[in-house]
Amino acid sequence: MDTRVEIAKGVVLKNPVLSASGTFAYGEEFSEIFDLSLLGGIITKGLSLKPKKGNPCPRVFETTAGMINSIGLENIGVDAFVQEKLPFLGQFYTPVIVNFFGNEEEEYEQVAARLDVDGISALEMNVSCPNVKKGGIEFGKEPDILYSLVSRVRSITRKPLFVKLSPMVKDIREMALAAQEAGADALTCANTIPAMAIDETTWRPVLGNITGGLSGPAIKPVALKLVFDVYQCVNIPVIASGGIATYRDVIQFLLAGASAVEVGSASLRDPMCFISIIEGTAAYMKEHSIESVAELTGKLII
Amino acid sequence: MDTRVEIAKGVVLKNPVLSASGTFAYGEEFSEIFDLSLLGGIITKGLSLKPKKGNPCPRVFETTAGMINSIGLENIGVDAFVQEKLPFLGQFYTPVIVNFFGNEEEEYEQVAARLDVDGISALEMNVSCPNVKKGGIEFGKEPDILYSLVSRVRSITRKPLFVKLSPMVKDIREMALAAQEAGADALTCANTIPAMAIDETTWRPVLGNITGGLSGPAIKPVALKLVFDVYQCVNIPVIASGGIATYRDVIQFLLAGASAVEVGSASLRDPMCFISIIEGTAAYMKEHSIESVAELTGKLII
Amino acid sequence: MKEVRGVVRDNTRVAHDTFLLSLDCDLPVSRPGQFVMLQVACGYEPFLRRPFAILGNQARTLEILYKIKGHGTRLLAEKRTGDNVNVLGPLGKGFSVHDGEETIVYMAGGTGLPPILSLAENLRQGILILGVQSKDQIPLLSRISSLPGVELKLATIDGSCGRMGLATDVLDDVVCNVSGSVKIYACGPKGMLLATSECAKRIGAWCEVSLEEFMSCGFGVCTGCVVETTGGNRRVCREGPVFNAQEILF
Amino acid sequence: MKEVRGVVRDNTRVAHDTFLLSLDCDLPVSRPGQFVMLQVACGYEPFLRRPFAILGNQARTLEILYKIKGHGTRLLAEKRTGDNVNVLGPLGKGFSVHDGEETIVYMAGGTGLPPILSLAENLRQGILILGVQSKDQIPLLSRISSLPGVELKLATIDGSCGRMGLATDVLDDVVCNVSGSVKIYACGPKGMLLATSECAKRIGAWCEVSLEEFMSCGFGVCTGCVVETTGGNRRVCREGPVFNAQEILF
Ligand SMILES: Cc1cc2nc3c(=O)[nH]c(=O)nc-3n(C[C@H](O)[C@H](O)[C@H](O)COP(=O)(O)OP(=O)(O)OC[C@H]3O[C@@H](n4cnc5c(N)ncnc54)[C@H](O)[C@@H]3O)c2cc1C
Ligand SMILES: Cc1cc2nc3c(=O)[nH]c(=O)nc-3n(C[C@H](O)[C@H](O)[C@H](O)COP(=O)(O)OP(=O)(O)OC[C@H]3O[C@@H](n4cnc5c(N)ncnc54)[C@H](O)[C@@H]3O)c2cc1C
Ligand SMILES: Cc1cc2nc3c(=O)[nH]c(=O)nc-3n(C[C@H](O)[C@H](O)[C@H](O)COP(=O)(O)O)c2cc1C
Ligand SMILES: Cc1cc2nc3c(=O)[nH]c(=O)nc-3n(C[C@H](O)[C@H](O)[C@H](O)COP(=O)(O)O)c2cc1C
Ligand code: FES
Ligand code: FES
Repeated sequence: MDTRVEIAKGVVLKNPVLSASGTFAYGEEFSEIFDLSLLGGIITKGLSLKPKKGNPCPRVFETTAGMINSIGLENIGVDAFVQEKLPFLGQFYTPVIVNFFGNEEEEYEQVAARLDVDGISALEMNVSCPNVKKGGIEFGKEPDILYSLVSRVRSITRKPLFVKLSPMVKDIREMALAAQEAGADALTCANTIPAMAIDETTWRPVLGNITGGLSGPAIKPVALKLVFDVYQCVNIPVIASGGIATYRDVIQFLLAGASAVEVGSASLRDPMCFISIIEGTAAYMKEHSIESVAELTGKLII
Repeated sequence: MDTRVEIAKGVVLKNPVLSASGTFAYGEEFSEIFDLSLLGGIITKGLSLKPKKGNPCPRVFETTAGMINSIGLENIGVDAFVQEKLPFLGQFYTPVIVNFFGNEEEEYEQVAARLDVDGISALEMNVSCPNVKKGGIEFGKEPDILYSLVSRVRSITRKPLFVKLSPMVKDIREMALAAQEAGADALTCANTIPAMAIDETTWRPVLGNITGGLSGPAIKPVALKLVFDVYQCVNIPVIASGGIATYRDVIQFLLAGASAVEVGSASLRDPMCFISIIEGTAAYMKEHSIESVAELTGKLII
Repeated sequence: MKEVRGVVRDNTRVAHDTFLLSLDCDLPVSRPGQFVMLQVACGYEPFLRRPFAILGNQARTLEILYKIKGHGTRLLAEKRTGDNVNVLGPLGKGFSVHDGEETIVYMAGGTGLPPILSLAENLRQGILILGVQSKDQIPLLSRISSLPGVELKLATIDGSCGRMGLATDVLDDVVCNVSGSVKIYACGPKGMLLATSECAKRIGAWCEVSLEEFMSCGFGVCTGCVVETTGGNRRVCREGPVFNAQEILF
Repeated sequence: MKEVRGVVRDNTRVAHDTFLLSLDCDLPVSRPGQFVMLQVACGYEPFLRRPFAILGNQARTLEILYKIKGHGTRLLAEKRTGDNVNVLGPLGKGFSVHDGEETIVYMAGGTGLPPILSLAENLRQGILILGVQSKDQIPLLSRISSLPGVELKLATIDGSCGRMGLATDVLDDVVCNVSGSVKIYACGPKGMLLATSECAKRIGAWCEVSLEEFMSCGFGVCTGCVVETTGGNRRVCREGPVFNAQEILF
């Protein structure tokens, strides 16, 4: 039985369980409670060209079986990451995948260029950001805008490039195909779902930023459908994200078409869940005599 | 204090709480446990031209704080409704709003035409159906397709026409504007979110139809954001749908911009919740000296 | 159908994984085969109610016999005397009244026992065939075996009690030995219902089966629980759960 | 930081809506001002853990003093001896060590008492000013008032005990009467912290405040709990919850 999975050329995960971006910071805190080398891979907080301050507080609100966040992509910036955080992550025997974003195509290119350094196994592009040059419409909403963005970044970097899709689109398959055609090596499916919360006692939005993104178990059934749809139309690996909290979720997402999964919100409530998810997945595979992750990916019986 | 709200010309609800389509059948069952005249209004199960058998079982699956359904729009057909169900509903002192759909524009027109009878206060169009003539893309996914559909139905009926939007679109404001321009009198915001469930013990989808729609408290934060977005761009009333289960939810949706709300999944688990929601809403208004629903609608403080 | 408050009087294990719940509760009169939807959680875990056959409903006491299957039934088993359980019911149509001369045969398998036991306690005549995995899974054995007018026949898969094999094996024997016509009432796993229905057809017996389907509302509004019959889709919770076996397209 | 199992030894009401929880639990050594994240639910209601200051952490016993605010703390209050509570901690940075000559003044308001009490029990010197709504809301009064080396001064809004008014009113008096320099440690509502911080500035006292923010992770990975400081955003759960008052942009 082999839990390894090659998620892009040369990027071999020892198991299909990755940390999600934005719920793992740059790995330091989690390293205090378990050995990060146990993870399939680490995806770091999204980076921009310059350090970013993020949105006003409150930035997080708990909902039924989930949470809404409007962190606003606070991060230390790509240069500080490469200098201060990357050496630390290099200690662990697990691929480091760096999530990044920009406010315009040029910023994506510039960040990607600066991430073309040793110690980074792959890049994950967050395309759920407003394109400030195009009236603020998200890059991940229109196939042609996405195609153009991914193509440009593709030509800048030789690292494997993952594109993290927005869930709230007309047809995620169009977006998946656009990203694939533009040269993406894998697709992450998907980001948080736009949402908001209102306090009926104050008549105000709960979040400082008014709206945010919904994550956690509440959205799992939606993410499962998105992965299922995307898997059927592309021929590059799909990485699932949305509500994964147990090894059973992992198996379900693999069956739907994922080659690996990201764990986000669940690890905020329960940082050790990575270990039980990884062990549970291996135990399931052993119990069912499944030799490799490929024997699960997309093997839903219809 | 007056809980009444005029949701379209001549359609006055005695309170802003409506039953949602598909979770109230044609009213008979609920009438056994409370007086339907207490409701703000009744929205009936979606009707098609001919009776429809729906999807194979299982059709319903419970998820974390919600449920997925793939009923497949089983219904008795418009003629049987008008003959067998409408007279029954006529006994109650509450507006009857009839939900309907079609597989092509012509079917929408034909159903709408047959619903131009006494005893029906308004029509609610479900546009989350595949357009069989246009390769199966949902009517509610493209502004121009929606505009054309709503315009055609608009010219067929003189009843107030509500358009129930699909949540999973690129930008719900485009859809809302298209429906408004085509002559919709109100917008229901929104239908279930596409989702699926997989049984990792059988490797099969749980639902006979493979995929379905997610509803219930899990999706409330998403629906709230959709209502908020739509309210800001239209000048016709917005009716909220998605995860409403308590009077607090009602107040939150009114503040976000709704003029009325629909209660669906929550009433499957707790049929009497209509009463507590209606009473709770009135008590809230009284306690806060709010004279009318209009003093809440869209009054979010930002 | 009414929504009423139930207060736990007693909630005791009566067999492996099986509990007998008694609720103080003012449920309207019901008939054997009808059921209730119980709200097992205060919050949304699980979100929906759970359906259970009415075992007894007399003197303001509602009796439910249930087996632990998953989260909802586990929560139910944690209820203590004095706890509240919201009850919606009675729901569905029960078994048809028996007033003929036929020999009645009851078939019960697994969680199918409660409605059948309720009917047998009501009719007080006939032969009750109960199939289970093994002896320790038989709940309320003394209550069942002391039923006046009702003869109990057991079948266990592991042979630990009664005949080794399936309830339907016993049924085949029974119908051979009965003189005169037979009326069968059955509740249990789909396979058992199918075999029972085929046996009934073969011998020309009237046969009613009580079906189980996943139920989200339980009172007929969602059409989530339909079964295909010769007359089209029928809601198990409303037109059933009891159906004439020959109408079901298994 | 470790994730450890806690087993409830005791969970008792010690004032109006306030409980003292003792857990058998192998938490690493901690310092006053640090906190833990407790998993209050088995399922997802609520989804996230809840932060609580460490009142005591000795001899494998973790002490938490908490007030019922909403669903999570209500669930916590339902825990019985022997129940499990998962604990993540110790988290954050505690109060700075005091080794000077100053007079220490502790300011505690509302749920801000536990970290302050923990510090006072540790330092065993100074003046503790506690502000509450009314007398029946003071938990552990005998424990606080018998603290060796610590003088207790009470302020109640309704005047039912101690001075009528706010804790900060008492603070103003105290600082006037102290000869020599003062060091202030405070935890409580934002308004109280702001007033305390301004008083400290006025008299040139060193002042540390412990902040409360909604926390989703509690260990620094989500940046959901940031506060603006003179040095930019700081995570309350990681760089705090204790900060030098003059750095906070209230
Ligand atoms: C009309 C009717 C009467 C019933 N009467 C009884 C009774 O008297 N005693 C008794 O022990 N059980 C009875 N059942 C079955 C009982 O409803 C289920 O065992 C229970 O709902 C399981 O809930 P859970 O949360 O523990 O399991 P879950 O965690 O929801 O599921 C565990 C397993 O049980 C299955 N299941 C869940 N819900 C249902 C359901 N509504 N119907 C069928 N299978 C389900 C699931 O598919 C899964 O395999 C009846 C069911 C119906 C439809
Ligand atoms: C570092 C830190 C230490 C704390 N120490 C203690 C302590 O020792 N004793 C104690 O009684 N309380 C303490 N609190 C506050 C305690 O965490 C909250 O009262 C608790 O989380 C409320 O949970 P709930 O589910 O009961 O309330 P909810 O239903 O979640 O909310 C009820 C109300 O409490 C507010 N609230 C909820 N969560 C938090 C939070 N994490 N921080 C601040 N406000 C919140 C909500 O905005 C709401 O107004 C501390 C908070 C922090 C940040
Ligand atoms: C607090 C928080 C911060 C996040 N930050 C980022 C980010 O910087 N970049 C990104 O691509 N996704 C970000 N996400 C999205 C997650 O990576 C993940 O895709 C999403 O939360 C759904 O997964 P989950 O349900 O497992 O949390 C963030 C999510 C949360 C909850
Ligand atoms: C079982 C079921 C059947 C439904 N049938 C219809 C329908 O026929 N037409 C329609 O427009 N919406 C239908 N819906 C959607 C609901 O009307 C409602 O918009 C949605 O469930 C979200 O609200 P809720 O979270 O309150 O359930 C159905 C929903 C459920 C759960
Ligand atoms: S469960 Fe809803 S109709 Fe039967
Ligand atoms: S609560 Fe997550 S960083 Fe502080």
